[in-house]
Amino acid sequence: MRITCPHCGPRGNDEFTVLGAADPVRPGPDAPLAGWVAYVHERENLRGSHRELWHHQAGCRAWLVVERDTWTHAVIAVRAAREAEQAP
Amino acid sequence: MADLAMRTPLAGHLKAGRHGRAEGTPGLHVTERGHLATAAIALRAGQQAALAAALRDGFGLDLPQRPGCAGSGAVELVWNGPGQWLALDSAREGIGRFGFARELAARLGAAASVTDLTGARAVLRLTGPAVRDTLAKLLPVDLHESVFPAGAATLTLASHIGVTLWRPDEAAWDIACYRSFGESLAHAVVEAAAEFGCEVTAG
Amino acid sequence: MNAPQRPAAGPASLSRPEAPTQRWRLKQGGLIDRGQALSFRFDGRRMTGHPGDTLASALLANGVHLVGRSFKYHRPRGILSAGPEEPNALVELRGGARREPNTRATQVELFEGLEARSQNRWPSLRFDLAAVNGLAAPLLAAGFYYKTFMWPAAFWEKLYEPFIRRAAGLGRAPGSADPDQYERSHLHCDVLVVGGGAAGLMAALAAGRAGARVVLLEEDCALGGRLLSESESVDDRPAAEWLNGMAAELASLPGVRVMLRTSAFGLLDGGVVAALERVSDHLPLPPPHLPRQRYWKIFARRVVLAAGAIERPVVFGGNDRPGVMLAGAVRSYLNRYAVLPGRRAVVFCGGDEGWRSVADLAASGARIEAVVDARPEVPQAQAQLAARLGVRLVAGGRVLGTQGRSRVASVRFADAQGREEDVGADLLAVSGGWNPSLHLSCHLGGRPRWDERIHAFVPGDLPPGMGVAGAAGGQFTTHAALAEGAREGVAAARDCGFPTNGPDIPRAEDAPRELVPLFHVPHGRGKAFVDYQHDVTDKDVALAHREGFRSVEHLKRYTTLGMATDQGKTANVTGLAVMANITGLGIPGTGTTTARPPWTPVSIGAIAGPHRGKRFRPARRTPLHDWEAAHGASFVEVGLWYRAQWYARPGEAGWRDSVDREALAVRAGAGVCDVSTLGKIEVTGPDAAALLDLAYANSISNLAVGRVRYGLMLREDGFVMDDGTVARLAPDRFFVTTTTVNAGKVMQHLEFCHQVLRPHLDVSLLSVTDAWAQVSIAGPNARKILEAALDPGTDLSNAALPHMACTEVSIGGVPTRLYRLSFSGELAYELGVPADYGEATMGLLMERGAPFGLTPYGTEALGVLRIEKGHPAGGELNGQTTARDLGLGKMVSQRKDCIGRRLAERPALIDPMRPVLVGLKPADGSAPIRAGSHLYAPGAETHTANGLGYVTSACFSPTLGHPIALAVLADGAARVGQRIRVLDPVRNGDVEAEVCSPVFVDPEGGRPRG
Amino acid sequence: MHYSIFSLLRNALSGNRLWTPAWRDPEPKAFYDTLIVGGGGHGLATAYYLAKEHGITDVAVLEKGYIGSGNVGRNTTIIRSNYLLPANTHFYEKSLQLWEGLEQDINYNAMISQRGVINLFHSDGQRDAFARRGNAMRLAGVDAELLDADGVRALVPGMNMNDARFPVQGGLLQRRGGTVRHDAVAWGYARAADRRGVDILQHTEVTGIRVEAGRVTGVETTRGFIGARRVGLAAAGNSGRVAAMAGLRLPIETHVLQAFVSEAIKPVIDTVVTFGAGHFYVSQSDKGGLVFGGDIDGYNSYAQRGSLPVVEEVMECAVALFPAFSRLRYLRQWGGVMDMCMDGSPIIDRTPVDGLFLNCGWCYGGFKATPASGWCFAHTIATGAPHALNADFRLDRFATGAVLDEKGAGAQANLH
Ligand SMILES: Cc1cc2nc3c(=O)[nH]c(=O)nc-3n(C[C@H](O)[C@H](O)[C@H](O)COP(=O)(O)OP(=O)(O)OC[C@H]3O[C@@H](n4cnc5c(N)ncnc54)[C@H](O)[C@@H]3O)c2cc1C
Ligand SMILES: NC(=O)c1ccc[n+]([C@@H]2O[C@H](COP(=O)([O-])OP(=O)(O)OC[C@H]3O[C@@H](n4cnc5c(N)ncnc54)[C@H](O)[C@@H]3O)[C@@H](O)[C@H]2O)c1
Ligand SMILES: Cc1cc2nc3c(=O)[nH]c(=O)nc-3n(C[C@H](O)[C@H](O)[C@H](O)COP(=O)(O)O)c2cc1C
Ligand SMILES: [Zn+2]
Repeated sequence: MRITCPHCGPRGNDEFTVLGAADPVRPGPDAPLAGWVAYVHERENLRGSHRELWHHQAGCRAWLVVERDTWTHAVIAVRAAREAEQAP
Repeated sequence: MADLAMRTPLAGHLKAGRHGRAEGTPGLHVTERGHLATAAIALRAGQQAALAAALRDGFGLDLPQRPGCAGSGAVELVWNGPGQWLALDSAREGIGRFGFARELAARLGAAASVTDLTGARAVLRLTGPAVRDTLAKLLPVDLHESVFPAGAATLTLASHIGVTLWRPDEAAWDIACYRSFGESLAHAVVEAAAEFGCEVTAG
Repeated sequence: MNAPQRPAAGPASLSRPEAPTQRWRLKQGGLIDRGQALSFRFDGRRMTGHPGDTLASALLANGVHLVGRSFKYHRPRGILSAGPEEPNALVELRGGARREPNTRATQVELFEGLEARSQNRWPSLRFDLAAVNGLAAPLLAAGFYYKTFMWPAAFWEKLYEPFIRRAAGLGRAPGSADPDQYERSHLHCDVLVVGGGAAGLMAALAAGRAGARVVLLEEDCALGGRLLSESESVDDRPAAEWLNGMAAELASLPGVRVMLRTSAFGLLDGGVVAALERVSDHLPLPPPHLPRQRYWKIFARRVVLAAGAIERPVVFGGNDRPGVMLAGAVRSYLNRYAVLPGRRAVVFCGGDEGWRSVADLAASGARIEAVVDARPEVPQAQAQLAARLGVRLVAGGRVLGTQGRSRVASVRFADAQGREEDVGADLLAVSGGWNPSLHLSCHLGGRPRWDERIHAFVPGDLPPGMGVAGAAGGQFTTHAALAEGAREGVAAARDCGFPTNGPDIPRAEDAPRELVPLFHVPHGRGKAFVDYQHDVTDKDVALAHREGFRSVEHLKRYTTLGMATDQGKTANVTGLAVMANITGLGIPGTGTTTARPPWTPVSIGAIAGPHRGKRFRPARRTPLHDWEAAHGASFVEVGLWYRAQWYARPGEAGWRDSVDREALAVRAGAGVCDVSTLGKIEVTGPDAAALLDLAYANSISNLAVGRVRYGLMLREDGFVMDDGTVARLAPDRFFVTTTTVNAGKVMQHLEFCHQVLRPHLDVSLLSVTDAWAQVSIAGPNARKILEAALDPGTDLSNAALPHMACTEVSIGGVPTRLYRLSFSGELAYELGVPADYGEATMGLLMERGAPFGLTPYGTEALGVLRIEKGHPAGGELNGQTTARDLGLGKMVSQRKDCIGRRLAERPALIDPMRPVLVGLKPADGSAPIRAGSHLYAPGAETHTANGLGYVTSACFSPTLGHPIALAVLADGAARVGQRIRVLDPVRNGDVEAEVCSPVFVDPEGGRPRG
Repeated sequence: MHYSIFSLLRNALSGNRLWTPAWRDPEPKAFYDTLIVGGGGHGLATAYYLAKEHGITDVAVLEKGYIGSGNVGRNTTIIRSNYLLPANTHFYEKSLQLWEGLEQDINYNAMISQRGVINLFHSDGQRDAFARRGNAMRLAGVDAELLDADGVRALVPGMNMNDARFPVQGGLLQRRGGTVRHDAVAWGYARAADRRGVDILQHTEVTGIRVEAGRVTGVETTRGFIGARRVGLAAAGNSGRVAAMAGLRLPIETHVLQAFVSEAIKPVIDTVVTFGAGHFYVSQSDKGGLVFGGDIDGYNSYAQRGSLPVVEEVMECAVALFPAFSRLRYLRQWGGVMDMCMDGSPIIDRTPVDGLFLNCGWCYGGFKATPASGWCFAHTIATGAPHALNADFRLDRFATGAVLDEKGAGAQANLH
């Protein structure tokens, strides 16, 4: 698999580690426990286009939001997580 | 006050002399850049322009915005991730090197955080006709002139070791890793160059 | 070097006299060098061949047709093919540590001194006792083993299985470590061409001339593909001449790289092509400084698949007898290797293809006994050829069987009317059509498409970036291969930004090919093999059908069709055809199995490359490593690090002596320990404290500059992740440490917290682990030693540098950091020296510390000291413990958001009966307690449900003079002072212990503050 | 037809013409008492035990591909019960016991081979963790032995133990562990279930789950709607997708695990060996191929194939541990997609939907679980309540915190 890091260019997936789905949003500290349980554990686990968090661990060390097809393994889009989040 | 001898990261790990194929001119020359003053520069929020200006004014350096390197006199900058650079100074010596980070910090002020990394990296200088073929055995990045010209830099894995590779000029290729990995990287480089013949000179 | 050099056909007297053994060698032609003889051995018998030979061609030149035994029935087997599809001619190549089992003789280039042995036979190839299996064949039909061997149950492992295992398997693995070297390498290009036949060459030429970066891979040792084996001309020149011209031009193009002996074996996600280069396999030994093989990862923007096609055998009785050979292979042996595979031949085909062999055999002086063409109407050209050669033509015929002991002696066929007849023959050339080598087009999930025109599968939807040319796409004329190659080369170059019109297409044969489907001759004489190597017959396919294993995947798995080392290159499609015939579904309706990497088997060692033995993983060494080695340290692997474990001294009987001495030295005087491997992270920026407040369970923002705090990190699920220290060097600068093994994980986690959870924070993270040689100086004399070593003027008094404070000092002018913190429970400091000066500092400390008894200590003593103090480490931080479990519950701040706080509140994690950290000491004062033991109430039944906890760490405490341990124990606090049973059945341990506080030494904690 | 040496002989004498299909290929009925979704090992075993243990035979197994097309047909065949946590130890031990009598029970030789499973350790910390696990096993009545380096050397020849980057210090051995011929498990259960009246419906993909008033009433399939009183989900790597049809979101991610097989060679290793200093394990099949694998690829995937980094790591480990394997060749690589659970342990439970039952979360270790999983799931479906053996495999354990995290890896699916 090749992920095109927005900073470093296309790299093999051995340079990255994957955390998992990018969509779950961390609840506020006082949100009900059920929300926290869901955030940490429950996954949509899509077949098809899936947004994920990848870390360019052996490169620029950016956390990336990678949109990838879990069925074809095609990489659809890659953005730096920090920029993705900071965008207004 | 005690007088402490310094030891470069690869001292004892890089044997000077000819390795691998003994006939003909060596394909690869290796030396350690073991005496660099080294510092990390971390950009502070919103200070991009200020940092670039301070480096230009203070050192005559063009801050690489993407993977790349820049040099001016004895000072070099190598991109080391978004908002992070390695700064190297080859002019200072011995404990004088610890002044480099201090000077940087003073000149960059609020534009960046500076951390002294002197001695934290093992750095090899590679030259010779077989540099590309040697490096191809170690790392997956395209090193073709059209893609990786002088002034280019990259962060990647070489033989399972995280490295920074940059081309300060046409002839030279510098590769750095964490100091602790130095022996393994040096071994991998010399081994990969064996078929071309490899000449190691003391740095 | 790229193209075959047809050896100049000089007068015979000039070349060395032909070795008398090569009686089947043609006097002329071929791409072999008759001027040089190579001697080799097969099953001990000495023979000769020539450069340019494969082992198979050299064996045939010496009249050797019987080369192996089949998997199940141990049938005699010969050479079927001349390429990678070979199912039969598998040998053990070389010997000793270099033995290579199951090596295809058809792909082994002959070299001087080559040694090969037949395999899977006993006592000898000619007389193999296990051939009696053939008699029991009806019993041993597909899947027989699922139906028997069930009684008595215990006999399976003892009797049946060992017998089956010994009988199965082919060659023998080498008995010792592989002595050769292997390499990995990477290639980047615009256009990658797989296959150097007519199509691939044109593709490479077109793209190369356009200026693209081109790589061409050819599995064979020469360019040309089928052209090497056919008596064809290209551009009105003999094909070999044209090939030489092509090779020369490709070599002259700067952007083109041609790699011979290199197979593309897999197409992987992201378009990566994995390839294997056999650098030295054609030589007796790898030359100095060269590997045996090199594994390439190739990153190409476009791939042109020009891998050619593979001929299919036909399923008929006795089709496995040595002497039965693919018609195209016959031409390879005749034209390329100058070997006559038989003197009296029968040709069996379903189309024009086989007739080329008729012509070439005749031209080489063989007698054609008959041509059995399945077509009722044979085209005029072929009929005329038969007439001209005086060959008997059996139109609409079928071969029914073969006879002969270990080689074909006669062939039985039936004509269109069903009249049967035997003819004497020693060669039966068979052609059932060709299957495109489309494997690489399927590795990413592409499904092939059935093409009625050629009765074969062709590539279906192609993976992104791939084009197909020539026989690989089902275009079987040389002209089509050349034209499609050029077309695909042009298209690929254009896609990469190199527009071009492409080269002119050379003239070449373009005769239309006619073919009737010819897969199976039912009801023949003797066993009719579908998969030769796995001994799968047409009857097995029928049986699978009868038992309901009708889908192709069930057929494959039930009969093992296509699962041998050749992966069914010659078997899969015929197998489908036989099944499709029974079900009546037709081949497209039957479907096909999945082609997966590798295209041909790849040695495990090639992929491992140089990462083996001691170099399996890179090593990390601290700046003090050599100093430690010089001072007698034994090293232990901790993650990738080597750490000094203890320093043995003369007279010490074992490691325990050393460790006890070191630990006592710390408690009595002082010790120095290398802690450089601890993860060290510099956190800078105005929001550094805010980030650390999120990441650590306890508050960091209220830490004063110049102070250090113990920090506890949780995972988001509420369990403990890591611990360490946090030093505040400036309002916007922290220095944090992690455990050695978790350093990478913590760094990544902090980056996650920043970049993903708190992207707006202005903070930077930098690993500074390798910047510092860090040592712990611990013991009552620590301060005195430092005062003696540090540059004058440093105030180390409690007032200036209290416990849990830090400051900048210098040694020999080197800026150095000093943190007053203690893991050992003694007065202790950690000294961080820039790595370049670590070794010198160590020398200085030892010199200045000598009067105070400064003793280097290793990780074992470090472990003893921390267990004596009850500090959690590896055994306690096992990912299953919470802060509460470790007695650190109060550290989790309730006043702020931090990672892990909420889920740590889940009911099961605050259950008061959860095991918590306690200390243990042996009830009898001496019995050792071992980590991993389980805890039970004395007298309780020792089943799982009564388990109360387990021992997390244990050691002998030299300070106390008896064993101690840390454990987690249900209701632990309430049990202090009580007895507990410590069970360690895997080491026969069963002792009683007393539960105590986990802090064994200095429970008031006064010493570090002293 | 009953399988035995006699039926083999009788067939041998009559040209193997008497054999009949191993299972029928029936048309789906409009309604079944119980539907099992997924014709893998677990689904088929569940159907078998529903019929055998609970007399429930109005059952159909719905399989979208062919029987065994999922992980039961692509796993590395290892069985063992060397687990640490009591819930797992007892459950997997039940499974091992069922394996031990399986062939006679279902009249199918699945080549259960108790050749021993050894997990190597390379450090003191690993040794302590294995000791803890071995002790847990022994205290649960399961066999376990902690071997030192010499013990390991005697058991498995040909390993590089000393001159290694990570020398082998010892291993945890379970002699009753071993291998089972994977496809035979699917076929054997299918045949045995069929013989008890279960309908096995291949090429029948479930595309929807019908729920009315909080109760399941049947499933939509590619062959039409099939009604049912109870539905059990055993879709392994597709669990998340199938459960979503009933509105459930699971603590599961689907990941790919690769496996490899070498060319067949004469016997070289008699034990299942797991490396402790990298991701690699190996055994030798009866056919002679080395069957080996490593870690999951680490990213969500429904494609039954993996990528190169794992291939490389596995081969490196293979050679590091067995230097003579360097010259052997691998002939095929493939992948399977598995239901990686957030704590690495399975779920066999009811669901919030009446009549809908869930069996999932088997990660890369569910093959060995097949008999006990089927047995417990059948019990749970038949009685409406979990058996003691699967009582801890609850769906709500992530909310309560009673997680079953063998390795302490935390709530990240790809770390288990
Ligand atoms: C490479 C590999 C190696 C492994 N090695 C081992 C090992 O050595 N030991 C071990 O214990 N475990 C191992 N495992 C794990 C083990 O194979 C699985 O945990 C186990 O097989 C899962 O249960 P199953 O057999 O029921 O799954 P599967 O065989 O996957 O069955 C699930 C079935 O559900 C079907 N299905 C899915 N969706 C639908 C739908 N909508 N409609 C109808 N049918 C559907 C699928 O087609 C599939 O056939 C390994 C797994 C892999 C991939
Ligand atoms: N008459 C027929 O029915 C018939 C059938 C098939 C082929 N042909 C002849 O074959 C030729 C077709 O030319 P072509 O170029 O398409 O095929 P080719 O067979 O001539 O060349 C294909 C080349 O690809 C190489 N190769 C295959 N797989 C490889 C891999 N994975 N990695 C590296 N190399 C690999 C082979 O070694 C071979 O040299 C023509 O000469 C044609 O006449 C004829
Ligand atoms: C234990 C085991 C052993 C296998 N042995 C072989 C083998 O000897 N030859 C072979 O071609 N495939 C072998 N396979 C792999 C199968 O051919 C196939 O790749 C696998 O079952 C996955 O199916 P798929 O490739 O059709 O997707 C084996 C698979 C398993 C699970
Ligand atoms: Zn990057």
